[in-house]
Amino acid sequence: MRNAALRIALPLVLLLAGATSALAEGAEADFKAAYAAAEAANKQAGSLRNQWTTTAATLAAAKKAADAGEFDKATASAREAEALAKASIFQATSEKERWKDMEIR
Amino acid sequence: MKLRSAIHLASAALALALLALAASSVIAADKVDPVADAKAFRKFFTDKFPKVKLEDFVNGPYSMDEGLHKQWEEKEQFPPYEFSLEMGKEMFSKPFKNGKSFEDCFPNKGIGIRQNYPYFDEKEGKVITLELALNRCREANGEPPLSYVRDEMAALTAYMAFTSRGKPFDIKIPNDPRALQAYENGKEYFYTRRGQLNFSCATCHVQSPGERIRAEVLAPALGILNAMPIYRSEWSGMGTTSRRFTTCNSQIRGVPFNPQDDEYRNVEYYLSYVSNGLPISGPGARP
Amino acid sequence: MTTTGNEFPATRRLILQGAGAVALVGLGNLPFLAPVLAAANDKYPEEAFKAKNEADAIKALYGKAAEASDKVKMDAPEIAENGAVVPVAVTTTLADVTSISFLVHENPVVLVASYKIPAGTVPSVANRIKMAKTSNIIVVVEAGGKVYSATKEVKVTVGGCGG
Amino acid sequence: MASTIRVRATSSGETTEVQALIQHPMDSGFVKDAKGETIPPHFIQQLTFEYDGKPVFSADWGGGVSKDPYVKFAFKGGKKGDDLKVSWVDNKGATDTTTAKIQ
Repeated sequence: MRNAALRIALPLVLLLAGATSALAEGAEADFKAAYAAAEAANKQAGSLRNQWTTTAATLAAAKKAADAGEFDKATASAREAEALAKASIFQATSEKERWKDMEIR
Repeated sequence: MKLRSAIHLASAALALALLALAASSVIAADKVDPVADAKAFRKFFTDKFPKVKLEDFVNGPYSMDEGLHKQWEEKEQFPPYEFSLEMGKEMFSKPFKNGKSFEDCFPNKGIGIRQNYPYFDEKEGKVITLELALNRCREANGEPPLSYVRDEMAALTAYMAFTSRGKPFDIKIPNDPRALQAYENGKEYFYTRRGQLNFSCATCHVQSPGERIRAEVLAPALGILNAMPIYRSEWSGMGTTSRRFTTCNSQIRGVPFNPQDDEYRNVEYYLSYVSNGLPISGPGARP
Repeated sequence: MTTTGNEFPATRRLILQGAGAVALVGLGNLPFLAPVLAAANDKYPEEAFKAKNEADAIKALYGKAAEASDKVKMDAPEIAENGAVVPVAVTTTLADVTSISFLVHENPVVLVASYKIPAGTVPSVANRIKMAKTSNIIVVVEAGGKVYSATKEVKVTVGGCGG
Repeated sequence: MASTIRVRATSSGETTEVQALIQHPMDSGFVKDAKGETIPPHFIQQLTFEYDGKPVFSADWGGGVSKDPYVKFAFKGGKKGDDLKVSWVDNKGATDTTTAKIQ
């Protein structure tokens, strides 16, 4: 009985352990990808001389969550940072022409 | 949600921009004409605030609000920038290690010349602000540069402004395409929306002067630099033009540039030029 | 970026130098300073500055409660341009004024300043005070052994893209 | 180096109006710095104006008085050219004193 139980339980445990670590690795990889994308977008915003403070703050929050092992939260923050950076790029690009609408003439 | 508010702002701004576009019926004016700009700029403000005398625009929010004006008069009885002014006066003539002083770097020993800055240096092809000139003077004499946003720099410019009070801004654009370009770049910077709040300099200081943003009455862009540097109660201390620009940027959630980067020098050039003729009133005291 | 710092290093330096200067001539200064401060007041009213509400502070200062009087005139803004610097002045037509004090209801320390008015000094004071938030300002005048007050609300709002 | 005290005393013949501005942080002890640490209290506690050997005005201050404090008052008498002595002491025991000429 005991042996049989072990025989079933052990592989199960191994399997589970393997699955969670694979999951964790997947989450970390997701985070890394999301963070890299956000950083790249923010860098582009920087080359357009139009970074937002909120992008930097959200990137920092992502890094902090990742350091604490909370990869889901970190990935969400990184994606938000990327969206912010992209919005700042959009702003910089569209303002290249639109600023003239504001001008006093 | 931060992002959502950004999108809201962006769409609101877009709507505004479309409105503006429709209203101004798209005047095609690609030729840079600083003289016409300055005239239109001044007219915009004098039309918007017919009761404010032209020379009073240099007093910023105090020219727009009676309650504030009274508090200002009380402050000016013994203005909070007095200590800074005194420190600046002392620093200005104090010899560097090599025996020279700031006096040796400026025409007329630095007295009564604030209204000529910034100027366009045709040799270098760039705009030279007073703050930059002060640090260059130090470096030319083997002294380390001062922080552009701290008290010592504010004290020096306070003293230089004080000795120039009442003199009208006299910014020149030499006949050099690079000067015109610097001016135009400054203008673009002034009107370009940035930061997550999607504000340009003009959003606050052209469209809304005299109005309160949260509690503060916004200063009109016309004459805004004439009062620099300023003692702000908000800061409990003095601030240079550099400090004003960088904090404006972070307040609208934009990452500020380094003080005296091209953008800031150019926008100072533009803003000073369109305030030509208005008197230097610095150092100023502001809420 | 260090653009939003509130410090004013010059202040500190000046004060330290002031203190140093006093220390250098220390002995020479003491006989002069001590009698001035002693004659002026003798004692700093610690208790009044610890009071949590204006009634306690007034009691600690004057030993009695204040009554409202329209002979105490306060000049303060409706809206303070900044809570850090609120100009407030008081003047009175009351005779034999011996003291004038300023209190702010919502401040963590309600008593802000208390002035002694010797005979021959005009019963009128202007100063600049801090207010933590919108609050009543209470000015108290001690005259002829009685204590009078006037109250005014001043709105305080801070922040934003101003200046 | 300059004094921490600036005084303007002007005689109108009958009265002398006095304005003073003092350079002092006046930290109340309730404010936090950029790092979130409380700035310890540091404020002037007593300020005295003396004319002709007698105090004409004196202040007891708490941390609720503004940074770089300002005060204005007036006293009867006071001749042009006479001295007005001003001194302060803060909660850390630092002190400064100056003498101004009435104008």
